[in-house]
Amino acid sequence: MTDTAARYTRQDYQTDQEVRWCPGCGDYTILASVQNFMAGLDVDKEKVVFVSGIGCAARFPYYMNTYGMHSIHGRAPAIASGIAVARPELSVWVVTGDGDSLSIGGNHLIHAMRRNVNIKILLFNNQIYGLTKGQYSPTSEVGKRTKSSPTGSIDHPFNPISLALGAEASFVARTIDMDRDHTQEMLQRAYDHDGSALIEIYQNCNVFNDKAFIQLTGREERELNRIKIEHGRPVVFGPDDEYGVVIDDGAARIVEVSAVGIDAIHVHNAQASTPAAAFALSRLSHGPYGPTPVGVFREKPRLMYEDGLQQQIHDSQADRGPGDLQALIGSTGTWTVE
Amino acid sequence: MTDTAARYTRQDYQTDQEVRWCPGCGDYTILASVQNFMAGLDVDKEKVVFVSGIGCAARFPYYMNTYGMHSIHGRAPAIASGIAVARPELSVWVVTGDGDSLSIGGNHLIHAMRRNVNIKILLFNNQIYGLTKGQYSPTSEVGKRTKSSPTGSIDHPFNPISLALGAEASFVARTIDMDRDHTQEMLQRAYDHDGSALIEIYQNCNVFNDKAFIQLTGREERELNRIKIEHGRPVVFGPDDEYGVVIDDGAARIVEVSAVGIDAIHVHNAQASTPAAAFALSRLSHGPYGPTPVGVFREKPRLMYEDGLQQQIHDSQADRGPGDLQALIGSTGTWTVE
Amino acid sequence: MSETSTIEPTDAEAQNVSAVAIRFAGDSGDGMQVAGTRFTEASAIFGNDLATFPNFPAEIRAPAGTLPGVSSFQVQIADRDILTAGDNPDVLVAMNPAALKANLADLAPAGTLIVNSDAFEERNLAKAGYDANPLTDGSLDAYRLLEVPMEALTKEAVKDTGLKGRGVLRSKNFFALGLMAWMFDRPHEPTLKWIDEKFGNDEAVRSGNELAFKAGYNLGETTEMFRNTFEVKPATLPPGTYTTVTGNQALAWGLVAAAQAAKLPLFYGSYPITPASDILHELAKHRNFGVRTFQAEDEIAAVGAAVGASFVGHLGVTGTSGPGLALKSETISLALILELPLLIVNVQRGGPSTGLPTKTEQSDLLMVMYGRHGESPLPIVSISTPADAFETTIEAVRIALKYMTPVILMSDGYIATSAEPWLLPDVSQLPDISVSFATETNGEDGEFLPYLRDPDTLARPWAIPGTAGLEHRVGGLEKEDKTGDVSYNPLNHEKMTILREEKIAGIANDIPEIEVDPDADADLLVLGWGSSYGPITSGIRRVRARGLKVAQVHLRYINPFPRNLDEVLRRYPKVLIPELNRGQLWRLIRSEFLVDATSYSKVQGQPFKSIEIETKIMEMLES
Amino acid sequence: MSETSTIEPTDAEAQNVSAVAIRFAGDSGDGMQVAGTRFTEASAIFGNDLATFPNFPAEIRAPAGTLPGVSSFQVQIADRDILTAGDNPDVLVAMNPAALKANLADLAPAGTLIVNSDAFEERNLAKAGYDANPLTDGSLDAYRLLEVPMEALTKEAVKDTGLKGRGVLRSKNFFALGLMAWMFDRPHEPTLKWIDEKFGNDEAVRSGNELAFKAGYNLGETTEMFRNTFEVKPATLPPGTYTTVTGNQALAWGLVAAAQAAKLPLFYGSYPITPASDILHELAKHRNFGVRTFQAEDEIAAVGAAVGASFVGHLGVTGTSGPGLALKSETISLALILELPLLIVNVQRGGPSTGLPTKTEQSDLLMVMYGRHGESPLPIVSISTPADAFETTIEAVRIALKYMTPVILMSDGYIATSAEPWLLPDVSQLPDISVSFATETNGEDGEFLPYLRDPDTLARPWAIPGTAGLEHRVGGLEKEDKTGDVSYNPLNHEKMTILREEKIAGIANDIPEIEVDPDADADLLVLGWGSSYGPITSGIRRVRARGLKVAQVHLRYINPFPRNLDEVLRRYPKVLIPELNRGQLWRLIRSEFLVDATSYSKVQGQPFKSIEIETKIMEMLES
Ligand SMILES: Cc1ncc(C[n+]2csc(CCOP(=O)(O)OP(=O)(O)O)c2C)c(N)n1
Ligand SMILES: Cc1ncc(C[n+]2csc(CCOP(=O)(O)OP(=O)(O)O)c2C)c(N)n1
Ligand code: SF4
Ligand code: SF4
Ligand SMILES: [Mg+2]
Ligand SMILES: [Mg+2]
Repeated sequence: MTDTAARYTRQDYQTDQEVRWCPGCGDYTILASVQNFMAGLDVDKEKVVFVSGIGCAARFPYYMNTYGMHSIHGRAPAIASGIAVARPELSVWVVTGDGDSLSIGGNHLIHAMRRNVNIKILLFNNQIYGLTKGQYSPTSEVGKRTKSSPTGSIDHPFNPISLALGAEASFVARTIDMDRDHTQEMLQRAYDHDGSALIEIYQNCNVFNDKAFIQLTGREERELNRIKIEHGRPVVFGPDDEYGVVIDDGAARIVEVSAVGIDAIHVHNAQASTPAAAFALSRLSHGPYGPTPVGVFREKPRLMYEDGLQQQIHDSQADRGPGDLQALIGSTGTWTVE
Repeated sequence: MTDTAARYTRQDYQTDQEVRWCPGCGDYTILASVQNFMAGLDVDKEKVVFVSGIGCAARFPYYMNTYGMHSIHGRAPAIASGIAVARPELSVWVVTGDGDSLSIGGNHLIHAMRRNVNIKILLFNNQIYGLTKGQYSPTSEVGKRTKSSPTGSIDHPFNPISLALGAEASFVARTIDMDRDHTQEMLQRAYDHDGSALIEIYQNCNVFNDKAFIQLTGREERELNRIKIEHGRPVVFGPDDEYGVVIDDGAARIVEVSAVGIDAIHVHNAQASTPAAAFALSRLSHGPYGPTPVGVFREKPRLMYEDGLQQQIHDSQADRGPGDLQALIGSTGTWTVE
Repeated sequence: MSETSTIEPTDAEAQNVSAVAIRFAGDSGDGMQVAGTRFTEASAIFGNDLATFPNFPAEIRAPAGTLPGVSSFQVQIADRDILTAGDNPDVLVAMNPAALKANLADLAPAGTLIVNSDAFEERNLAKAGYDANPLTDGSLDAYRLLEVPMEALTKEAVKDTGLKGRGVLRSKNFFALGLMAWMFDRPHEPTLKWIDEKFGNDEAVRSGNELAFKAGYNLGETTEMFRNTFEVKPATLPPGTYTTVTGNQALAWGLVAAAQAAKLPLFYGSYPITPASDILHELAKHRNFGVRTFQAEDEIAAVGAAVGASFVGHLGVTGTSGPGLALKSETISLALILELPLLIVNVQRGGPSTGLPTKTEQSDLLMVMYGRHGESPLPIVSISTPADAFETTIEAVRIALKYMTPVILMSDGYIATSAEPWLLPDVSQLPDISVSFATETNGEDGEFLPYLRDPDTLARPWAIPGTAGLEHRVGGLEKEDKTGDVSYNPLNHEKMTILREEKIAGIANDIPEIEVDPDADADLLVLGWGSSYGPITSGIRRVRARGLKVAQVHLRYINPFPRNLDEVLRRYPKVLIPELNRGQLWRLIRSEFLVDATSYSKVQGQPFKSIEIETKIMEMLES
Repeated sequence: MSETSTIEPTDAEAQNVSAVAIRFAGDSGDGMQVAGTRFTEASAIFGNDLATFPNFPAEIRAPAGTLPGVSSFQVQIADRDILTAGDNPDVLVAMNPAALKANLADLAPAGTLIVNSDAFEERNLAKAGYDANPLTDGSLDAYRLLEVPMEALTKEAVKDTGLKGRGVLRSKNFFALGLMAWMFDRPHEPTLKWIDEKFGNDEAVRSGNELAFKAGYNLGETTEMFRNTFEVKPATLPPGTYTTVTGNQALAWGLVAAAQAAKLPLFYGSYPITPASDILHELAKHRNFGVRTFQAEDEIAAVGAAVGASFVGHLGVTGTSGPGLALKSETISLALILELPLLIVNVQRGGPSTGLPTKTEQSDLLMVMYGRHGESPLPIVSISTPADAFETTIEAVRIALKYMTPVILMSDGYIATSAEPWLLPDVSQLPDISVSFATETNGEDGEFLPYLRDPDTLARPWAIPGTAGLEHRVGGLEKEDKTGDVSYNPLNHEKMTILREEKIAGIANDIPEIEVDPDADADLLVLGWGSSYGPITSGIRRVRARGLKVAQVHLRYINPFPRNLDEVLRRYPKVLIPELNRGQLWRLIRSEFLVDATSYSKVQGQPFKSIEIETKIMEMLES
């Protein structure tokens, strides 16, 4: 990613605004990953647009020296859809939190997925409402005690990957703030994909939900818990790849590779004709509490909304010629008074 | 369902309001099924509440002689959640259309599913906006020409079953307006389930989208296309059960039973620990255009939201006694002026 | 066919009248909107001035034959400039007992009543709630009743077409239309041509409709059943080419025209809602104009997408009705602080809540003025008639672009669905409302200041993605003057609040002063807005016809008001403000000018009748 | 510790003052809110009257040491009844250069400035944007500057506790608090007790805080570094038991109390938003009261769930701030036409859009009055001070239940987060506001008519699920009078529109008339609402202290207005309306009464200062 021939440096993507997240917040790491990644892309900086909603994560556009909009809570996918549909040549990115995208903005998120508008959605999942000072979110675990759930949350959380796959997403991935290389790889894959892309990024909120992802980031735990899934490869993990995933009768489960033999291990296919196996993988974990898949779950291009629209404009002009306004207003029949 | 010992007759559930759907509309059939079903239930009529949004389907409460609310577009699941959480002893039903529940109301729908509030959602899917006279909906097929898509829709549709499963639904089923017995069976199963339940009902809108479900209702086609799924049974269909479904590597596909042998056929488990196989089944069809599963995809109880809340109230009262208002307002420290 | 004999010929002469209003009424399934529209078209081509008022049934098709299922279409044709579809129809065509029952009260005294007598049998009478048959119980004696067995005659007419079952009777609207064509001497060609075009690919239906139409016409002519026909001469309209447009159509075309005049692509984000949906439907047809319609998942997404499109340099437009507008208000407030151009169309309907979705009302004015949190002033522009929608839409877009602001364009159900003749403009003469995007930095140190304002308009620059060097961020938090950076500075917030306010207030200098419709020495000024233009104006004409003086002002601009409105209001001892609400403009006028105007309120889901206006004015003049 | 020697003792006497305002300012991480709250608590227990004003930084924690990260807490303590936290602090404690920079301008002339001198090193000075060290460049000469090396002293104090690293300096807020406790002779016990309770399970932290507090106190006492201390005698408040409450707390408790007084379970549907979230947090603690809190997916669901709860007989309440209220408006309109009781709490903040989320403003008044489509009047009740929230909340609930209507209860960020002493009511004396659900049919033919109204209140019956024989359907379409069936009848729509309007207007007969605060023969009436009560009242006191006459009215009821408001307004030649907006109540008063009042507007995200009110009044009196 730090290709020396790159047109831009990371600094080109930094703004003069002071970064105002809490010291230690995972958002810093993600910002660095995104800036690094962007610098290495061969895209004109002025063609890049970042749109966000409201939340800590949503400050992101202020720190990216591109065009940007810090919009309102939950609506970024809708606004970004308008941008991408109007100007398909732009590179449109959404930054959103778990509350922003899955609570108030859930509907726009799933509709953006199904329409396959060419927007790349970075969902910073810290399993908490950071900006409003620590209420539980739609990804918080049952029983979580927060300001708004002092006796423990009774809301069963979403699994954002499952939700996106159920909503017809054409690209879904998961990564972790601390793993910059993997984050950048996911960004690249999302960028390369034709259509909407969702990347769930596990992000540590060290103030209101510290160590939520320790199973995946802790020095001791991570090797045992990160299941890196890669297209075309058997799904194995552990320090010596001693664990693996099989899918039996539709459902995925973890096995010791030695017990079943490597040939029984599921080979991940992110481009399968149906998202069913990807969905099965997404059910291996429900939150970062044990072995959890990271990587690209699905990457299956289909017609982008804006291409369909452009095509209709093109066909219609080919058929009927570019619009003739004078003819239009007379099109339903006229008569003349002399 | 027409048990003679029943407390109520279908007439008890009819109101004095003239039913105002277009003649021939599938909504009539569903109304009859629901009224029949309700009459056979051992539940006090006055404890039944029907809530709807806006749309043709949403007129439903006016025709049910129970408590009812014809609310606003898309919001019925939210309102019904308030009802069920406040008064868990009521039997709460939502009637909604594909636009009402999946377009404007998509967010409330998925959140009701994940919270597992005890509401039963009947989604009348006619793949069109009926009330507003025929625009395409989130379940309309790509290419559909309607008033708002005269050159063909470019929106990839949702699969409501997949969406609900991705949203953590604990009960999901599909049925068809014309099949009254099956509809009533699904209603019963939803009623018996502890938690939120979604029944997608394919409903013919003979005015704006006639024959959309002909593959599943036509005399000739239906035998070949209705895949009735039943818990604990192999998934087979066809006039002589000659077709069946296998799940390989996570994905479901249709086979000739004779080619693979009955033992290879997937045995449906609506109560599996993960919804992955149910999801795989939901991907067998994307709309009613060929072999399409109907029946209960998933039926897996878990803690109901309102039970969790009741428990907290109970525990808190057991711990701290019923609230003492005078103590509460003095709880942060007081001082006395003599 | 014995019943025809009950029709008493009364008069053999064509009665020459200046204006006549005809209402077609029947079951929703009876094709009354089609019959009315065809009659209108023929009359337009004949050269009458005209105005229509379609009245739809409740949203859902009720069972045939019931009152809620009644649909009607009224059209007034005249030999002079008219403004409404008429208060009370002179002729009522009733296809069944329910249609009779629902519409009879409106029929003018001694009006002509033409009924499809075949439909007056027991079941239908019961469905409509008649105990006795009104055709025989003498209850219609005050009218000129003409009973026509339309069903039997239609059956007869189409018997060789191959039409079967229900198909046979579907042509009966054309039978009725044929009868009316004879009665008012309308040209045949437009209707026959339309039938050919519409049903060309189904010969049975095509010929059935044609034969029914002719049978209806011939019945009139050959049986001399109606000895007196009406003759309404062509109106002497200004010369030119005309079409008939509904408000929704003219508004949609106005958007296409505004985009061309602005040299911008048009982006329309919307979610279907009565009575605004037809704007979406119309625009969706015009992909060849480069129009992008986006049917969003809800109204919030619709306006959000339009804001996104505006941010990147499209003409972002969103349209809806009251309930949808309520949902959009948070996002509109974002567009306001972003200071992006955006057009928000509100086609009002009866409220509150779902209210009366198919009926007209003007009760969203205070909402569009004040229905946003914080201090959030926006321009409001209002359409007065169907044809006026074209020009007013372009004007609203002009303001949005020039002042970098969302603008609210008000229409209503009456404007949206009714039609009037429109003298087609020469589109090459449309105003140039194009804007220039920022291309250069504007700060002293070579930086780009997205909130550095034009000193005249106070508009900020519009720098769109793709422009190298002008990369910048905008957002909903209060912004620092000039830089647009987030600022929590107290005085800056006040400054920005006042700047946003002054920008909108300043538009008053860029819109025409009010010209009062004559009668400057009148005692009474009638101030109106929106679709009441027709009824108010014709009410005033009636009063003036009595030799009395009344002044009239009809507002296109509601925020800001025209700069001389204060002075104009003070010229007249009495000010009357008729509105289809409980006095919303009246409240604005009171609070803005401390003028003790009189509110005349009607909240019935129906337009004013000119006679209501006339009566109210007379009462004011006499008091 | 040579720096301590720079502190010049000036005066050995305790200065006896009537009121003093102290502001604690530091980095967000410095614990200034805690220090201020503890100081407040001790002062309350000591017996002073007091008022606080917490001022939070921008929403996101900025990097330590920068201006946006500064957090402050101001408290005024007095020996008499006071109403605000004071315009300008007499004493400013600044924990770092940024805190100094952000707050210095407010410090009273010749005020006392206590700085944590350890923090004034190069990096921090640069972060705050100081070129030179203000402690040494003479720029603070006009103040009484006391430099205290708080970090070094705190380190020293806690050295044996086992605290390490960052933990050590975390106690420095208690050091500062100790210093202030000495300076104002505050009792130790409340603070020490609180430290014990709060940190009891972490001995190092507990003892660290205790030792730091004592060290601060001792520094004052033993070094005689501040020779002059201030003595603020206890206030002579009415006898009784007091607590200090913030507005959000009192409002939440008011809801619990209202539910008890109404004998209904409380259902609170909400979505977190600053500054309303603490109501949710507070209520969520009280499951043992049977309180059901429901954190919804968004504001629309929050109000929807509350409407559902109301439909089935709970006290449905929803709370939010401006952006959330905008989203709720469509559903509120539903509740309005359903005529269900519902309380909607709006804690206002700076707008438009996301605006200034942590700052106060009164700019949602016109939105709550008019921000719904259609004709949709609702009662508006407004809170004036933190403690007033309790009673006003109960009153708002009373109206909702008695009139079967949604009611909007207005608060704002200042009320929500600031605190004042509250004489605890005897809850056994709360009014009985219970309602009876319908249990019997009410129609002449034994049917149930859900819209048959009480002739006095015009309220409809509340029949809840579970009641056999009263099954009925309600909905958002216009309803027929009495039956509540869907009705498209024009006259019925008008009737229902007017009935809904009259029902709300009639509440005027059920609320107290205005009693004007003395000075009936004044020339000027000051009319206010909401949190400006404190500053307006103390501004008026200052004017009266000059021997001048001013009358005062502060509104609790904004819609409908008290029935004698018109007459009261006309008693005074001049009316001044100070508001933290651009004149929203002013507009309502003009439009309602045609009274040419003067608007005094401030839109800076900050409350009025009493001196601003005083100055404005003097200007009005002199003109
Ligand atoms: C309409 C509206 N409702 C509520 C809020 C308050 N609010 C701002 S951000 C937020 C949630 C933030 O959580 P998340 O999206 O997870 O972002 P994070 O701060 O954790 O990055 C809420 C509730 C708002 N700004 N607007
Ligand atoms: C806020 C709002 N937006 C739009 C509408 C208009 N509207 C009413 S129903 C409907 C869609 C109906 O489609 P569906 O839910 O599929 O129900 P159906 O009529 O097909 O049964 C729409 C767009 C509305 N009533 N309210
Ligand atoms: S509150 Fe949490 S998410 Fe927000 S900036 Fe601080 S650490 Fe990051
Ligand atoms: S429009 Fe379609 S869905 Fe609606 S009532 Fe008619 S047939 Fe049924
Ligand atoms: Mg979060
Ligand atoms: Mg539908």
